[in-house]
Amino acid sequence: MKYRWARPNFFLKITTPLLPVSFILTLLFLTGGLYLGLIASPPDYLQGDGMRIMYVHVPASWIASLIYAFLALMSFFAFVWRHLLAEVLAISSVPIGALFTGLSLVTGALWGKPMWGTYWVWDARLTSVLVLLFLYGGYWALYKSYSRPEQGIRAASLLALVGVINLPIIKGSVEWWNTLHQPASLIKLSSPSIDPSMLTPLLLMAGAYFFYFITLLMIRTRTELNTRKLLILEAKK
Amino acid sequence: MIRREVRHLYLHKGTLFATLTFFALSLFCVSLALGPEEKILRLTTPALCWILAILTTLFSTPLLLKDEAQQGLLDEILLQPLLPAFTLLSKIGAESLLLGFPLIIFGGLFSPFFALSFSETLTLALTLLIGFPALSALGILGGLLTLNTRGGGILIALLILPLTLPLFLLSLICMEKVRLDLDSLPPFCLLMGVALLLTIISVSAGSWALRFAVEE
Amino acid sequence: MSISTPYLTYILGAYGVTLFSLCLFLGWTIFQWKKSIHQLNNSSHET
Amino acid sequence: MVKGVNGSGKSTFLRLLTGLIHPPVKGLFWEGEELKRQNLLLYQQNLLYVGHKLCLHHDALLNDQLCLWQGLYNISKASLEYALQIWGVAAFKNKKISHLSQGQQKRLSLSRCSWLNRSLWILDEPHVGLDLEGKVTLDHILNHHQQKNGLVILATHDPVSTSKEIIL
Repeated sequence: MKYRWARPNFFLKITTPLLPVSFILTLLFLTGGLYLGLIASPPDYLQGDGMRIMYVHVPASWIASLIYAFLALMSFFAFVWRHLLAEVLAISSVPIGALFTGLSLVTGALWGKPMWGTYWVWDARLTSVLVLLFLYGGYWALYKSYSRPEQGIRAASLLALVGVINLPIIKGSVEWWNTLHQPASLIKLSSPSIDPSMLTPLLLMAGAYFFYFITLLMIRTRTELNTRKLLILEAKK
Repeated sequence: MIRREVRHLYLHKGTLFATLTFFALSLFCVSLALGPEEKILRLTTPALCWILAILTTLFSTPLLLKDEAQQGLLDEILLQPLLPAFTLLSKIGAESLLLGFPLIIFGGLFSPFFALSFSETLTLALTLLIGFPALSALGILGGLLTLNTRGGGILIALLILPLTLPLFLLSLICMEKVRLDLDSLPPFCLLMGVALLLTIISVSAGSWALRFAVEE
Repeated sequence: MSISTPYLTYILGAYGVTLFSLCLFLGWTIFQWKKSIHQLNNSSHET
Repeated sequence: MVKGVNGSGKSTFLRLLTGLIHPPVKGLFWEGEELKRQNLLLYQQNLLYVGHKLCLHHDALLNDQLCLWQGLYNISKASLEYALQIWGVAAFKNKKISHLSQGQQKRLSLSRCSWLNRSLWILDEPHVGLDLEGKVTLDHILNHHQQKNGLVILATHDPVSTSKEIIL
C-alpha cells in the first residue's frame, strides 16, 4: 500500500515498543539536565545563579516553536490528503505545544523578575511567544466548537496554515515596533560563544522536553484514536 | 461584479449603519474616559481608531456572511463559473466602499477634536484605507471558519485578532514617525506589502473555507 | 549552586513550576488514555 | 426521482450530485467522465439546483432580487418577468421578500426552473410548501422539461410520474 505508514494500525504497531523507550529517554535526559543545570554547571559571571532558569526556559521556547512547525506540517497533510493519522497527530500535539508555550512564558517571567526587575516587558520575543499561545488557543477553540471532529480539524488546519504564514510577519512587526518604543537594554542570549559547560545542560533539557513531547504525543494519539473509534461505534448503534 | 456586491451589501444598510454608529460612539466614550488632556488624546486616538476599526470589521463581516449562509446564497457562489476567490475579493471591495470609506471619513472628520494635526489625520486615513481590505478579508476568513460552529462571535476575535497584529502595529509606527517628523515612508511601504500579503493569504484560505463550509 | 544565592526562590520556582506542570500534564494524559480504553472496552462488550 | 424516509440522506445525496460536497469514496461521473476540477465547472454550468434553502435575499425587494439575478446569470428582464407570471408571483414586485409568504417564496425560488436554461435539474423536495395550483404548475413544467430531453433529479414524497426511482 502506498500510505502504509499513515495507517492508524501500523502507527499503533510501531509505537508500542517505542513508547517505553521514549519515556525512559525522557527520564534520563531530564535527570541529566536537572543535575547539570541545577548543581554542576558554574554560575554565570554576569547573572549569577539566576542564569540557571535559562536551562528550563530556553528549551521550552524551542520546543514550543518546534511543535507549532509540526502542527503546521500535520495540518497540511490533514488538509490536502485528509489523512486520519495526520489529523489525530495534529490535534494531539496542540495541548502539548500550549503547555510548553505557557511554561516558556512563566519561567521567562520568573527569570525576568530578578534579572530585569519586572515579570513582564513588552519585548518582541515575549510578545511573539504570547501570540503563539493565542494561536494554539485559537486552534483548540475552533476544533472544539465544531460538533463533528472531522469538520473541526479541517477548519483548524486551515487556521494553523494561515497562522504559520503569518507568524514571521507578526514577529517582524512586533520586533520593529519594539525597537521604536524602547531601547534594547536586555542582555541578548544568543551570544555566539556559549560555554560548553552551559550548552550541555541546555541541550540535555531540550532533549528531555523533546522526548517528553514524543511520549505524550503517542499517548494522546492513542487516546484520540480510541475516542474516534468510540464515536464510530456509537454511530453504528 | 463589485457593483453587484455593493448592491447586495446595500441591502444590509441597517447593519452597516449600526456598525458605524458603534465605531463613532465607542470612540467618543473612550475619549471621554481618557479625559480632555490633549497630549494623551493625541497619543492614543490613532490606536483607538485602529482597534475599533478591527473590531467593527471582525464583528460585522461574519454577521453578514452568516445571513447569506442561512439563505443558501453561499451555494450560489460556488455554483458560479467564476472562482470563489474572485467573489470574495469583490465582497471585500464592496465592504471597503460601503463600510471602510464612511469609517475613514468619520475618523478624518473627528480627528481634529482629538488634537491630531492635518498630516497625522492624513496618515491615519491612509493607513486605514490600506489596511481595511486586509481586515475585511481576515473577517471573511474568520466568518467562514466559524460558520458551522456554536457561538461564533467571540471565537472570531480569538482566531483573527492575533493575525491583525502586524497591520495595527505597522500603522502605529507610521503614525509615530509622522508625529516625530521622521521619515514615515519605509513603514508605510511595509504596511502596504503586509496588507497585500494578508489579503491574498486570507482570500485564498477563505475560498477553501467556503468550500467546506457549505458541506455541512 | 550555593544555597545562599539571592535568586533561590525564583530558580526553585521556575524548576518547580516546570516539573510540576510536566508531571501534572502527564498524569492527566494517562488518565484520559486509561479512560478511553475503558470506555472502548465497555462499549465493544455491549455490542 | 430519489425516495427515502426522513433522514436517509436525500438532501445530502443531491448536494453530492451538484458537486458541492466532496464525495468521500469515489468521484462523481457524468456522461462517462469523472468530474475533476476542470469539467466540474462545465458540469455545474449545466445544472440547476434548488434546495431547501431558497437562495433569496430576505431584505431585498423582489425587484432588487430580479436585478441581482439579471447580473448574476445574464438573463433578460423579459424572460424573468415571464417566469414570474407563470409562477404567479409577478404582482408582488415592490414587496420585500421577507414579507412574502412561505409558499410565494418557494414559488419565486422555483421560478428559476423557467428562466434559467439548464438541462439537468436537481430539485430537493420542490413540492413542499406549494399549494395545489403550484404543484400543478410544477408538474407541468417538469413534464415539459422532460419532453425537451431534459433530465430531472427530484427528491420528493409526493407521487410523480417518472421513469426511474432511487430509494435511499
